[in-house]
Amino acid sequence: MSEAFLYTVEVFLNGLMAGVLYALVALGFVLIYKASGIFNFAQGVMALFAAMTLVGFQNGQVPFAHLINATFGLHVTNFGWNLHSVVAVFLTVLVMILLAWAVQRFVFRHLVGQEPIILFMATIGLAYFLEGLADLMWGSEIKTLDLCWSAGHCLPQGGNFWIEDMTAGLGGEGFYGFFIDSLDIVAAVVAMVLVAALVAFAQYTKQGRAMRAVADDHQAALSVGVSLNFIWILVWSLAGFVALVAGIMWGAKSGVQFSLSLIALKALPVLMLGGFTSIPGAIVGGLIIGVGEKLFEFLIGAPFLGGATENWFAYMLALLFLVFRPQGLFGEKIIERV
Amino acid sequence: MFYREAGEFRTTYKEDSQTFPIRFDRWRYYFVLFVAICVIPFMVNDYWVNSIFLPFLIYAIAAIGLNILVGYCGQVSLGTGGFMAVGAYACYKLMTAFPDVSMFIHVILAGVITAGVGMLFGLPSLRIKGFYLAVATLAAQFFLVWLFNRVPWFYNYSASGQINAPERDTFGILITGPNTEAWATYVFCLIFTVVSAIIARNLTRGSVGRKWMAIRDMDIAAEIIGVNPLTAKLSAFAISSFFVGISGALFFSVYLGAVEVGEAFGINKSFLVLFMIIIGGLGSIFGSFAGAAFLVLLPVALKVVGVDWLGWPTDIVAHLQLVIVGALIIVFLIAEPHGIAQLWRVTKEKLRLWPFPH
Amino acid sequence: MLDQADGYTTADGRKIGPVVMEMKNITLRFGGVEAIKDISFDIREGEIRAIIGPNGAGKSSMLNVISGFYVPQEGQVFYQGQPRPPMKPFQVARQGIARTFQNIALFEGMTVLDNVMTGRLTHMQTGLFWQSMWKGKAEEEETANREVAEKIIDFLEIQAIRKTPVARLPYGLKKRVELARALAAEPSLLLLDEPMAGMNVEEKEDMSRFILDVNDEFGTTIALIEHDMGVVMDLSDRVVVMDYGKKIGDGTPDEVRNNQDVIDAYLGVAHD
Amino acid sequence: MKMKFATMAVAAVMAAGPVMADLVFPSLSYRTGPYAASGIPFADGYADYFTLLNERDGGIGGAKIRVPECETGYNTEKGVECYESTKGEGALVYQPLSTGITYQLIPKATADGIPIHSMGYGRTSAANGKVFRDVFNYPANYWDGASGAINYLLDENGDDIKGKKIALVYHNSAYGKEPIRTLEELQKTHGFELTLLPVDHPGQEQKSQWLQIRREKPDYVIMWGWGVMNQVAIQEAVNIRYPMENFIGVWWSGSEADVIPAGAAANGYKALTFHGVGKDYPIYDDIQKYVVDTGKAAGAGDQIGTVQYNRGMYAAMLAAEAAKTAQEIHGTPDIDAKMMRDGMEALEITEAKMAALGLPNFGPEFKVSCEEHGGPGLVGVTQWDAAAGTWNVISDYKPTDRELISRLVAEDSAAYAAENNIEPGCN
Repeated sequence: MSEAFLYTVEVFLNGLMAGVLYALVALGFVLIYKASGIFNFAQGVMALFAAMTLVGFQNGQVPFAHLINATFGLHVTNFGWNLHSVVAVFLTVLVMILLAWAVQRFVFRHLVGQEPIILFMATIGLAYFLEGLADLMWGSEIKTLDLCWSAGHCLPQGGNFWIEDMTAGLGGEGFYGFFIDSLDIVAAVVAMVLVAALVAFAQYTKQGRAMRAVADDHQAALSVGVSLNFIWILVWSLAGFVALVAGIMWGAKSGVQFSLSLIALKALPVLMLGGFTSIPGAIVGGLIIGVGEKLFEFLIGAPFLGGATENWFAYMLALLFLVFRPQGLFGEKIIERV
Repeated sequence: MFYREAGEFRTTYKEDSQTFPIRFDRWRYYFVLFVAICVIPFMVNDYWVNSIFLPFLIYAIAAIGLNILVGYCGQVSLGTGGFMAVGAYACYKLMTAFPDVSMFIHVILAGVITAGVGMLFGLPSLRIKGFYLAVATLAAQFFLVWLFNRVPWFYNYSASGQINAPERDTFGILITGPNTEAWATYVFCLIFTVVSAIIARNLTRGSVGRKWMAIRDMDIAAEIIGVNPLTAKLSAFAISSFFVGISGALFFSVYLGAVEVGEAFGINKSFLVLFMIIIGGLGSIFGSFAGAAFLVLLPVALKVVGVDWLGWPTDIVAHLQLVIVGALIIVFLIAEPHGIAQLWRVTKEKLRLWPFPH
Repeated sequence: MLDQADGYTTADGRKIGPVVMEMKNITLRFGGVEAIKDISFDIREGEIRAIIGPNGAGKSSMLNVISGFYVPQEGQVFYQGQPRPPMKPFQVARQGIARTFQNIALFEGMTVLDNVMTGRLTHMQTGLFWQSMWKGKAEEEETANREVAEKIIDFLEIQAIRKTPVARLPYGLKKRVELARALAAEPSLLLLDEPMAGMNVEEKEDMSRFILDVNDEFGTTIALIEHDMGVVMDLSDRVVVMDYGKKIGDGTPDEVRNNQDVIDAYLGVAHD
Repeated sequence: MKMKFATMAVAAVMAAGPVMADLVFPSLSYRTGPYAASGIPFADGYADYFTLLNERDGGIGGAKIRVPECETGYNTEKGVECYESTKGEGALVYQPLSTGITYQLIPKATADGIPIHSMGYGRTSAANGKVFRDVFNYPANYWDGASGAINYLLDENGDDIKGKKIALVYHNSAYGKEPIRTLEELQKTHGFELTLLPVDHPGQEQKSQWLQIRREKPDYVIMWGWGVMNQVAIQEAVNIRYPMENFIGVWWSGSEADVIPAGAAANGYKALTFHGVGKDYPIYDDIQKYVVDTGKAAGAGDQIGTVQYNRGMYAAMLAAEAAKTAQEIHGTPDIDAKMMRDGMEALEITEAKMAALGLPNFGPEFKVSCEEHGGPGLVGVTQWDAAAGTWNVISDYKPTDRELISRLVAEDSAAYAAENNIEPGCN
């Protein structure tokens, strides 16, 4: 096999892996949009908030330490313990549920029945608020995220040597085998488990069915006794959980810091492609975007256009796709009526 | 007490369709204009012009532009930063290519060029709607920024890709470059802002404005009563981009003097201008001003209070700023989803009847 | 083939002119479903033409074909004697065909006056540049068209709510405003999609009066869809009856009333 | 438009700022935003050094020092606001720590007659003092960095890097593009192959770039990164098992925060520097005694001794020395921005001076002149020792290709002078 072909395959595989991570972020958007019609701009910041909270718990940081110190002239920074990752994750999930409740109670309960654009704006406000809050609570320096379930068993980093060794023979002397990031593999597995769990939850549990009912028709669901309030807290909690997972995966890659919130921008073309309401759409859309942008950068962007094309190419791809197929990947053909 | 329409009779349709049909409003408008033109230029210093008035005036133009597109025509756009960049780079190329031409011409031409680019990126709006369109406009945002960063011709092959505004004048008065007088840049931007507002007002009260609003409120019905969606949407994109381009040109040449495309015209700029019109009020020219003022003044005010008066560490103030702006957006939405402009309208309606509301 | 010179006189003595619009063998499909099957009929100048039929008969689809919103797969539309090429809805509107909608399609963010003024859009030609100047051409045009709009507003007796945002109006008034918007276009053919749906008796009477007055005073040709049989029989000069996308009757109200197919399909069997 | 009344009212209050007799060194810092991790230690170091002078020496030449801090968030607009709001307080010199803001301030500050010191960043051609009279970028600039990196590689390879493949991974912005022209020129002389790999802000996704590196196997990778881009790049380099000792970052890509996330695998990563690293200097005893123990440390006080902290301190030290020089020249402790400029232009840093300050061999010796605002451009190399958690200097300050750089500086500054009608020359 020629090396050009092998390299293309490698880029393709890495695109798939990147796509899974995009899909993971997009999933959070879809969950909330489906159940409440809210385009949650704060999803990326929620990932940042969740990851910072997790690291804060792990390292025993005192929340709002800087503010407290500045106000009262104290010097507290640390409780002096290191929490086990599993405990920290559990606590973070609790915080995200609390956040979901607060968001519902203090924001969206007062905005029931508003136009989508207003709700969208509210989430932008929420994004600002959370970003400031996260920084105030945990400080804005870069933090390292190591998630370990037991001593020595942490989230892996680096290329997967097994795959490299297995595939090194495919090419010639200079070919090292396919490079695939172990963390990406873990992320892909986690994403798949997460999606399966969400689907199972939606299909087989009472709350899940209620959630789907709300997604279909608010009024009808209300009339059969589903508590909208509860469902919305539920989906915000789920979205918070997805944000935590996304935050862990991205945070382990690049450290936990401000820019983590920008991963939301990676999810938007995925949403365009897959639709705001479709979970399979988010997954397939993510894969298409991931593969598309990596292949474009490899085949056209880097050699001919000077590189760094990934940011806009994802959007252009989604845009072109939508121009020719406005209903998105899985939508049915739109018949307009008056 | 003074705010009354009783006793004011409008006997022609012309009188009825003027911008400020109530006399008191009209007076106040002339008064504000008078202060802006005849008083402020003699009082301002560098700080007030460069930190408050220039950003306010320039953002107000961008907000008016975006409001035409989003508030009047209902096409949500997140490409404002990219279009501002088009205006800035067009202005830069014009300034360096034709050094002897007046800045007025350059800025207006930059707007025209941006209008063309805006129309091009407006084409997908014929097929894509709502949030999908909003996300699609991000394609314009990212692509344009990449393009200006990538192609050296746009920044005259300078080493770093920064563009710097050389000294240029209009009618012999320096408008750009470091040696400008504060009042000159202020007046230059003020003229553009006021004229933009008047043009926007004229367009939105006439037939093209109704076309836009018809498309916004119900595009299918609009088409059936005779609005060509292609021309209506593209004209909205063109006019909107024209204003946004002008603001981009001013932003670069008069206000900052040097920009780097990714930093100055990144995605954050698009969001910022969108926030302005939503906080100010969609579909309202006054709202564009109010929103721009709010988001330009609030951080400065918070900084003054937090750092200068209370002496808090700057990072805490910066974080608190985010928290407060976020909370205020939410509180605003809950209290009045249609922005400051609506708040203002409601107050006026009450005032009209005050002190006898029944 | 089209008998342009032809015409007739109604029972109340109005002179009905030649054929304005003719639908020939129209068939419209959505995917596999045939909404309209091979229907032909005509509308004559000055007449009030009704299209009736049970729910799902394809009446609204028919109206949508006339206003250019749906393009039929088969058949040909003739307008003023000429075969009409496939057109966009706004082009149809510019030919002088205006309409109202079954589910009110007013522009909710605008005032009543602005809504009525949108009906004048097909008559307003001033370019963007002059509009941005306002003074001069644009203002002249605005005033001239405002006069027409105000006349319609007077005619439909909605002066009092002129400056009210449409969203605040009750249902019955919204229907009237929608009619005003359509009339403001000074159409040669006016299509009304269930103008009286959801109204009480009094409102229906008002609306009937307006429809008759419009026809009478402006000589506007009207095609309407309506469920209320009493109203239809009183108002219209000729009636097309549709059922399951097929035409099952066509003629004066009396003729239709006595048509056995119609009685079976509509009046007798499925009266709603 | 209505808002203006309110602002006018505030204006009256604001405009009347008191005239201070203090020496004012505004700190345009960023403790928030995408680059906070680098901005915090720099700002801490800058503030702490002046605090030390105040506490220990009672200021500079008897005049107290004030360091008003203004948060820019690495945002040019806020930078302008900060500049405008602080310049009225009698600011002596600005150090914006952002290339974007520096470009922004160069014309403004020139017009206002306030010097700018962009140390190791900003507009490189500002080294030409004949054109940029109020801008200083000693002791080294980006082009020195590029040349220094190549010189180091030449040293490593016995002065021959012909045919070697060198990849430049750079932040796709004005800052990141700075070294390209120099490297392209050096490519002609030394005959290496240069590959350019831009990374878009913020740089969280670099898989494509590093896969390309893995495919093309360059002998060396040079990085011009900032913020999160640094950690991700180092992590990705670790991931593809790129030999760390062949990976060299510019001085903005060589702080603790950049390498620690990658853990032990980052061991051996190299970075350029123009000042000393680590806490092994006598001055730290004083900082502990006069600043930390008295509770006056800036920020959280947990950054002391990091690379960026040292750099902030170095910037403050150079500013303080320039102020001293200015006081000597003009014979008054109460200097203004104009005098400060003179002080900066006459600044001379000697080993004796540094040793006296408790910073022996902390930076290169140099002397500023009107013609040369850029210093000697001596560049050293440091290496990360992951086990010890320290940066170690492995190559002392060495000269760069000044001939080439002077030519490039002359070209670029001439273009600027022509564009802005500046008559080059020394007063």
